[in-house]
This record gives sequence, C-alpha cells and structure tokens, in this order.
Amino acid sequence: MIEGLPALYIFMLSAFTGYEVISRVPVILHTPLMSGSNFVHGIVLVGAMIVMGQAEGVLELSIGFIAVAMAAGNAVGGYVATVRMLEMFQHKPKPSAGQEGAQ
Amino acid sequence: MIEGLPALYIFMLSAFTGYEVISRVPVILHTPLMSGSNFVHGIVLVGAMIVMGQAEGVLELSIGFIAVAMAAGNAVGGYVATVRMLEMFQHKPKPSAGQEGAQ
Amino acid sequence: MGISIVIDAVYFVTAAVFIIGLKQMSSPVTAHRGIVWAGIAMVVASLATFGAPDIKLDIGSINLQLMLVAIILGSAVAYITAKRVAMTDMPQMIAMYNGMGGGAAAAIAAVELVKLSAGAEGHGLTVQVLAVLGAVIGAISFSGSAVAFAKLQGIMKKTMRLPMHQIMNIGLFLAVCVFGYLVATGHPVSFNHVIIFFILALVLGVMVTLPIGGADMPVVISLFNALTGLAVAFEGFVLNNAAMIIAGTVVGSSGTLLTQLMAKAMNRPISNVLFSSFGSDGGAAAEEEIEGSMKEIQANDAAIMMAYAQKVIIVPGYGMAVAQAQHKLKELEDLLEARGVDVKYAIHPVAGRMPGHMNVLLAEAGVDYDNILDLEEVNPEFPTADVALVIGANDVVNPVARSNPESPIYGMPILDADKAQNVIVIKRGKGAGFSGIENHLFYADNTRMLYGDGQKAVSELIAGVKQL
Amino acid sequence: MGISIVIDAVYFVTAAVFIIGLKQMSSPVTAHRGIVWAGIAMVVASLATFGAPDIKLDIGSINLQLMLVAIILGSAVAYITAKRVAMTDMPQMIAMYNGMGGGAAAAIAAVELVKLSAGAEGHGLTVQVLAVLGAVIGAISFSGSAVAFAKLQGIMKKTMRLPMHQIMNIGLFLAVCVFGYLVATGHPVSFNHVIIFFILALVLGVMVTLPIGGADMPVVISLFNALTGLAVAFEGFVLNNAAMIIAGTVVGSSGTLLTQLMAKAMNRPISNVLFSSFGSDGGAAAEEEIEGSMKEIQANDAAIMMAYAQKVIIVPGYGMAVAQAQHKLKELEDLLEARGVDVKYAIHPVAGRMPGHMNVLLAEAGVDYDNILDLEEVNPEFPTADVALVIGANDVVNPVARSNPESPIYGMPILDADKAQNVIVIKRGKGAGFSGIENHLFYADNTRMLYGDGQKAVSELIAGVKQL
Ligand SMILES: NC(=O)c1ccc[n+]([C@@H]2O[C@H](COP(=O)([O-])OP(=O)(O)OC[C@H]3O[C@@H](n4cnc5c(N)ncnc54)[C@H](OP(=O)(O)O)[C@@H]3O)[C@@H](O)[C@H]2O)c1
Ligand SMILES: NC(=O)c1ccc[n+]([C@@H]2O[C@H](COP(=O)([O-])OP(=O)(O)OC[C@H]3O[C@@H](n4cnc5c(N)ncnc54)[C@H](OP(=O)(O)O)[C@@H]3O)[C@@H](O)[C@H]2O)c1
Repeated sequence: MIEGLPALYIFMLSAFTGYEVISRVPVILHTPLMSGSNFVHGIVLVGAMIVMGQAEGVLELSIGFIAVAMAAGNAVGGYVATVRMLEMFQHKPKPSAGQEGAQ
Repeated sequence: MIEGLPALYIFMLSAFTGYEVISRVPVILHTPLMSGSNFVHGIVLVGAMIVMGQAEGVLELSIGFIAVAMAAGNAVGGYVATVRMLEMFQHKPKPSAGQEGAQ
Repeated sequence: MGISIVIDAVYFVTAAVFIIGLKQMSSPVTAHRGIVWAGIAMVVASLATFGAPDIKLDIGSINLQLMLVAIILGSAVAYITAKRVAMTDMPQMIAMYNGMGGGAAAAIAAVELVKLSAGAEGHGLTVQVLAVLGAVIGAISFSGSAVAFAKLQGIMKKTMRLPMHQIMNIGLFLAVCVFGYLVATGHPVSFNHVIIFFILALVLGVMVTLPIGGADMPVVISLFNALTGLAVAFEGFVLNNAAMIIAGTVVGSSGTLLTQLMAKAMNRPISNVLFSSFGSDGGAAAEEEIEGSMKEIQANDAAIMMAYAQKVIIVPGYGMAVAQAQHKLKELEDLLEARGVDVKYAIHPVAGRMPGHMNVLLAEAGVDYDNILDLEEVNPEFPTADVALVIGANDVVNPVARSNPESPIYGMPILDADKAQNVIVIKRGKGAGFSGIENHLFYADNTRMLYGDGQKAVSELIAGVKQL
Repeated sequence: MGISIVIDAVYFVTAAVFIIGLKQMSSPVTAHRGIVWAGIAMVVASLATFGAPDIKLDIGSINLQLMLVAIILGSAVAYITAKRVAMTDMPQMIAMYNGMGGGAAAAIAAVELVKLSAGAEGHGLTVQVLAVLGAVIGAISFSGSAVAFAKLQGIMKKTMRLPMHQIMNIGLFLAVCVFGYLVATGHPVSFNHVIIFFILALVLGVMVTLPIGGADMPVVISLFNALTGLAVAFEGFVLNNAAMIIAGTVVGSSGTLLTQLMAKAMNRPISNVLFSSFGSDGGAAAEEEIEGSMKEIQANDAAIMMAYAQKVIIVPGYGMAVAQAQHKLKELEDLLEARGVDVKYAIHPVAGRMPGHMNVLLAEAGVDYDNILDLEEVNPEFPTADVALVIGANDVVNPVARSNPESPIYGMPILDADKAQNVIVIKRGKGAGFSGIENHLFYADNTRMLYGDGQKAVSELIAGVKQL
C-alpha cells in the first residue's frame, strides 16, 4: 500500500517533522527526550507481532519470539524509564528521602 | 499514485511540518514570511498548466487560460514582493534616498 | 515512464526545497537565501511540467500557445506591479497575488467540474469532494482577497456592514454547502449547479470580508493565504500532484499558525477580527476623564532639547509611514550622533499597519539594524532616556493599555515612552490612532506636542539642530 | 476489509499522537503529558495488531501462545528493571531498551531473510534492500548498545583499543557491505550468507563502541537511538506498516538532531566522540605551570562562612551524583535559607555524566525549580556571591577553558565560580575530572578545599551550621 513515490514522500516529511519537532529542547530535557524517543521506536513491537503471527517452523518462530520479547522490552522499559525521569521535573516538592528506586 | 492512506499520511505530515517549520518566526518577519508562503502556493501554476494542457473546447481553454495566468501572477508577484521585502533586511546600509519603488 | 520518473523526482525535490526555504525564511539571516532557493525550485518544477506525459503540448497546439501567452501575461503584470509598488503598499499586493492563487485553484476545479458536467468519467467520489472543497476555499480566498486589496488600496473606503450581515452570511454559507454537495455528489454534474455554486462561493468571500476594517487586513490576508494553500493542496489531490499537495498543505498549516501569531501580536483574537469591527465596542464608553492638557512645543525648542540630550529614543508609528518620514529621521539621527547623542529606535511589534512595517521602512532608509530595538529590549531603557521622540505613533504608546481594564487595547504590551524624561510627540492634530481612543500620554506633564506632518516636522528639527 | 480499515486508522492516529507526544516531551511543562499520550497510543496500536488480517492468531495457535509469552516476558523484565534502577543508572538502561529495539528490528529482518532463503517469494529488490539496511543498522545498534550498557554498568571497565583498531573497523565495514549486497540481491538468498552477514554486523557494532570512553556514552547512546529509529522505519517499509515507518523516521531524524545537540553541549564534535578517546590528545602536553597551592579548610569554618553569607551559589557536579549528596544539599539549603541566606544552584549543561543529570537529582531531592539556574542566568551572579560551594564538580568550573587555547576543554562555556568572593570545593582528594586535566580554580587565592566524600562533607557542614 505504501510504496514507491508516496513512501519516499512519507519518509522525507517524517524526517522534517522529527527534526523540527524537537529543535527547541532545553538541555535538561535531553536525557528524558532521548528516553522518550527510545520508547517511540518501541512501535517495532507491532512489526514483531506481525512477523511472529506469520512465522512458520521452529527457526522463524524462535527468531520471532526473540523479536517480540525484545520489542516489548523496548516499549515497556522505554515508557517506565521516561515517566520516572519526567516525574522528577514535576514541580511539587517531594519528601527528601526514601525515593523509590533512588539509593 | 498518491491515493487513499498514503495521501492522508502525506497530508498529516505536511501539516505538522508546515506548523513546526515556522514556529519561531520573529514578529518583524511576519509580513515577509506571509509573502514567502504566498509565493510557495504559486506552485498551483503546475496544476494550472496540467489542466490547460488537457483542456478541450473553448470553455475549458478559457478557464484554463485564466487559471494559468493567475497562477503565474501568484508565483511571480509573490517572488518579487518577497525578495524586495527581504532585501530591506539585509544589513548593509543603503543610500538614503531614491530607492527603487519607494516613494 | 522515463520522463515521468524525472518529473516525479523534480516535484519531490521541489517539495523538499519549499520546506527548507520556508524554514530559512523564518530567520532574518537566512531569509533571503530561502526565497531564492524556493524560486529556483519553482522555475524548475514549471519547466518540468511542460514535459508531463499526460498533457498534449505539441508545438503549434492551441493549448501550448495559449498557455505561453497566459504565463507571459500573468508574469509580466505581476512582475511590473510588484517591482513598482511602494513598500508601504505591499500588504495589498500580497493580497492580490494570493487571490490570484486562490482563483487559479478554483479555476482548476472549475475545469474538472465542467468536464464532469460534459459527461467525462470521474475519478470517484473522494476526488470529486476534494475538488469541490478546493473550489469553495479557492473562490472565497479569491474574492475575499480582492475586497482586501480594494480596501487597502483605498478603492473601497468604508467598512460595510449590511443589516443582518451575519445572518445573511450564515444563509450564504448554507447555500454554498447545499450546492457544493450537489456538485460533489452529482453524476453527471449539472452545469447550472456548477455555475451557481461558484457564484455563491465568490459572493460569500466578498460578504465575509466587507465588514472587516482596513487595519485588520494583514490578519485577514494571512488567513486567506493559508486558505489558498489548502485549496491548492486539495486540487493537488485531484490532479495527483505531490508538489501541490505538500506545498499547499505546508502553507495551509504554517499560514494558520502565522495568522494566529499575527493576531496575537495585535492582541486581537481572530474571531474578533472576523466577526466584529474594532472600536465599535468599548471605545467611547470606557473613556475616562483626562487630567492635564496638551502642551505645544516649537520645532526649534525641541531641536535644542534633543541636541543636548545624552540619549534619545525615537518611537515611530503609522503616521511616520504615512508621512514617509524615515529618510528624514535617518538624517536627524546622523546629525544627533555626530553631536555625541546616543540615538535608538523603539519598534513596537504592531506599530504601523503590518507586522514589520517600521522595520522595513527604517531598513529602507539605511538605519543600522543594531540601533533598532524591540519592545522587550527598549522598555528598560526609557527611564534613562532624556527624550522620547514619538512620531506618528499613538496606540503603541498609550499608557491606558497598562492601566484601564475597560479600554479596548487593555493588555496589549506598550512602549513605555511616558517613562522618559521628556516626551516629544509629532502628529498633525488631534487625530486618534487605529483604535480610536484618547491617549493619556499626550496630556502628561512631561509631554510636548509638535504639530505638523511627520516629514515636515522632522525637517524642521533637522534645520533646528543644524543651526546650533 | 472492515477490520483492516480500523487497523489502518489506529496506526494513523498512533503516528500522529507519537509526533505530538515527542513535541510535548521537548518542553518541561508538557513533557509528562506527552509520554502518557504516546504510551496510550502504543497500547492501542499493539492491541489492534492482534486483529491484523494477514496473521494467523487463532486461539490456541502456537504463534499466539508464544507471542503472548514473549510479550509478557519482555514487558516484565523491562518493567522491573526500569522501576528498580537508580536514577543515576538511567543512561545504561536507556541503552539496553534501545538495543532491544534495534535487535527486534534486526530480528524482523532476519525472519524475512530466512523466509527468502527458504525459497519464499520476495517483494522485490527495493524491499529486500531495505530489509538488509534495517538489519545492519538494527544489529549494530543492538550490539553497540550492549557494549555501552556494559561499560556504564561497570561490567566492562576499560576503553579497549586494539592495535590498528580503525583499520580493522574499516575492513569489517567493507565485509558487512559485501555480505549485505549478497543478501540483498540474492534470489534465492543463501542461508549461510544471512548468518555471516548478521554476525559481521553484530561484531561491527561491538568494535565501533569498544574504544569509546564511558563518559562519552550518552552521546553514543543517543546515536544508537537514532539508528534504531531508522532500522524500525526500514523494517516498516518491508512490512508495509505506516506507524513503524513514521515513528521510526521521526525518531531517526529527531535522534540525530538530539545527538548533535548533546555533543554540542559538551563541546565535542561527534566525530571526536566516535573516533578518538577523550584526553588521549592534548592533556598533559598542554599543561601550564600552576601558581599558588591548594589550601584546606575545615568543615566548621566553611559552615560559618556560609551561615553568615548573604548569597551562596552551589555548584554540583559529577562527584555529587556519585556521593548521592543531593538530599543533604537540600537540607543544607533549608538551614541556610532559614538564616536568611539566599541560596541558588548553578547547573552547567554537561555537569555530571548525562545531560540534565544534576537537574534530575536536585529535583529528586525536592529542590525548588526556581532556585536552579542555568549557565547564562547564573554567571552574572557569581561576582555578587559571598560563597560558591563547588561540590564534586571539576571540569565545569575550570577557568582554563576560558584562558588556555591548548587545553582540551578550551572554548567550553564554564560556570564562573572563581569570580565569587570565596570558593569552597568539596572533593575527596586530588582526583581529576572527566577530562583529566588540572584545575587552576583549586589553586586560586580565594579557594579553600574541603576534602571528603560529598555526602559526608555536606553532613559536616550541616552539623556546623546547626551549632551556630
Ligand atoms: N502592525 C500591524 O500589523 C497592524 C495591523 C493592523 C492594525 N494595527 C494596529 O495599528 C495600530 C498601530 O499603532 P501606531 O501607534 O503605529 O499608529 P496609530 O495608533 O494608528 O496612530 C497613528 C497616529 O499617527 C498620526 N498621523 C497620521 N498621519 C500622520 C502624518 N502624516 N504625520 C504625522 N502624524 C500622522 C495620527 O494622528 P493625527 O491624525 O493627529 O496626525 C495617529 O494618531 C495599533 O492599534 C495596532 O493594533 C497594526
Ligand atoms: N553531562 C553529560 O552529558 C556528560 C556526558 C559525558 C561527559 N561529560 C563530561 O563530564 C564532565 C562533567 O564535569 P563535572 O564538573 O560535573 O565533573 P568532573 O569534571 O568529572 O569532576 C568530578 C569531580 O568530582 C570529584 N568526586 C568524585 N567522586 C566524589 C565523591 N564521592 N565525593 C566528592 N567528590 C567526588 C572528583 O574528584 P576526587 O576524585 O578528588 O573526589 C572529580 O574531580 C565534563 O567534562 C563533561 O564534558 C558530561
């Protein structure tokens, strides 16, 4: 469905969009944003699921399994990490000790 | 060629791109930028030429003629106006009288 | 196949270059480069189109001949007018060229619809709907821009508001929808419906624009600009032309944002601009008693004041543009600077009648970019200025915007000229500014009025300084 | 048809929401909302995929069962690790999740290529080439991220630079190209080629990352992140999945920009990061003689100095993160503020080991956003500060960056802590900073060294202030 010229156009426009969308990010958000975009390419999960759904035979099933597991890890890990980092930037002051996950 | 879903994607991405690309324009450039984007949709000339090239009969030819003439006016006028305005922003000081076109 | 790949590639690159060009146009440093790139792309795309495989442009065909005539005609008229027109008349020229683009998009749709009404095979419902949408939008942009042009050019003087104007507009809009529906879904399309549909759309464009005041026009023109972009994009879908789709959509969305930014800089919501004329509300009702009186000063005295000042800030406004006083101002600046006076210009974002109006004029006169300060930069400097010279500016220095919540300009950030040691105001008389309200600054203790046309008054100041 | 339209619509909306989400994530105010939106879109897209028409997921099919197991397994591991890990260890976790994404993209390509090698019908050359490109990029991102993780986690201590490392890398790269070409153009594809191709790509990822120092890792991780995006986009073309294409490309391009921005903030060109390890050049050679000596101060004296100051600026650095002293710092701040001292934090953009490192830690300790100033804001304030408390920072306050053109950090903007009335530096000993060069600030007349682990030293300061 998305082939040839339209595919090229979509690729070009997506590239412009990606570039422009983050062109004003303040330095303190670099790491959370990196984490956030890391989450976004977790959409590879959808592709992994499709491949897994079409897999036939042990080899394909095994690779598909790895693909799905890793993609899910990308998506879930990316999400949780991003949310945790961004929660730090929320303005309300917090109790100063015993933060979950902080040593 | 560009139909259905890909067309929608191209539309969406173009809209994002357009929005983001100019989101940091300083006030003094509002008018030149308006003029510049006015020039950009002068690309309608291409469409007018295609329609004119396919026109048959007096009515179609006449409308096509109008379309091409107006589109050319859009493109050329938009370009010249934009360039003239932007030249004002070029840093070099200019002689202070007798500017072309200024009264 | 071979040639069509080349043409596709050209359109692809054109679309990309347009985007890059627009991006560059949004920064003063790269703006000029941006428009030149976009221009080159446009030329290449047009040339490539001559080779498009699905059109018959044999040498000698009537289509080709007429097309060349049309291109030359349209280009020549646009080129000459664009070169000749004064900088201050640019907004209406933009309106005109934009209207042409909208008209072209509508005409493209018209040809397609005429073909359909003559029994040609359609490309399906979606395409027909898109053609009709593009037609409405293009036609509105065309006739609306024509009205905008007429108003700014002074051909049409007054803002016209017919009785029950809004209700008529709503009726018209519904009628356009009905006929648009008939045309979009008809197969075969009725020729008469097409005619009525276009007439209605054109009339709607006129009716919507009529009641809007001339000074709101920059916002409206920007809106029509975005609409033309959208119309072009829709016709691009009809013609399956990616360059049109992308360029049109990009302009549609960036133009919408630009319209918002412009309206915001003027502190006017877009809905206000479109549906209520300025000053008709508020205004007189909110007027307070003004204390003090307007005190006149002679040009010679004003010249002395400025010549012996350490720091002078010049605040130009619409009146300076009307009087074309920028070259004289530059002369005055040079004289003062030769005497060691520190001279700066303070530019309010909406001084004049279009964004950047003052900057364009001062740049034309050769004023140094570094001496032109914008609102945020200059406001802290007024308290240390000996003289603020307000020339043809009114609303943008009206302190009521800070103090009176009932004033129609309340909340607009203003230039704090009133905080300077002395204020000299050049204007012709008691004429009000764009918003039509009184200006308390003119009655302040430290303000002196220097009456006269802007250009004449500055010439007198120059003469005065020279005598010293 | 019906279901496939729904799924297409879901993917469409997902792509749009991702873009909006990323946009929101680039501003502190909307960032949280952005990730939540993106998260919802991701869940919906994944659920919709279960209904995709071209996959066989009947209840009870082995594919469905294994898929569910894989999803649960991957999610659970990622969820638990991401929840448990300390804030300071986030960069390596991002590397890990990113590597997983790259691995998934490569695995998708692997399945397609295995199918082709088993004689399945291909989708044409273009698709095969894209699959291979995505495979290389994904594999490099996978193994490279694994190395990055190992380094940051301390599993792999040293930067490893084999003899003729660059030349070997070039050789490897060429080999990957050759086998990539064979796989991309082969029909049928040889299974052995596929295996060799993947092994080579994985080794290349490791080899490229090995010589890069642990502290340059944030930039490298960001680069791999962009690469994974690109790999996902390419596999999206292979699977004809618009959500993957758009999300992947958007991350690819925004990630590239982000990598540049990060490198720029650290004043290191990306080529430097990738091809030469920091400090191996310049460093010792450029060292100047240092005048003066390091003068120690006791915690009690330092506490008195701060308690009776009017304005204290705290400059945290990597050492504060290592010592996890942020909570103690906040306590100290509260004590000082209770005594009327004006306390501010000065954050250098690359203080610590990842951008925003200090902000994250201070925010965690509950420091008020408004008291955290960045470089441009705070530098004019140092001359009016009575005390600058430098805790575990070194390079970011090294005046040599301003003065010595031969220093490897020359040109990096620094915090002007040396301009404060008094400077107190907390560090454990004579350990150098990330760049490995001497710091003249420590030898300045107005600088006093407070030796000790960051957390302990601040605790002593707190005790000191409490005694007063
Ligand atoms: N910049 C934009 O994009 C834009 C667009 C639309 C609307 N506006 C609005 O326009 C206004 C701009 O404010 P402004 O302060 O620049 O202008 P203004 O408020 O319109 O005031 C102009 C003043 O100039 C005087 N004047 C006119 N002709 C003159 C001449 N030949 N010589 C000397 N003085 C002359 C007039 O008084 P006399 O008649 O007594 O001489 C008048 O008071 C704002 O309200 C803004 O919202 C701006
Ligand atoms: N932010 C980023 O994204 C990023 C990424 C990569 C690289 N970098 C680089 O990292 C550097 C950051 O500069 P910086 O000033 O923050 O740190 P730094 O220059 O690395 O200096 C850290 C200092 O902290 C001291 N320290 C270590 N552990 C300590 C502890 N437990 N208690 C007290 N002090 C301790 C060390 O001295 P002792 O051993 O004597 O205690 C050392 O001098 C820059 O060169 C930057 O370019 C930054």
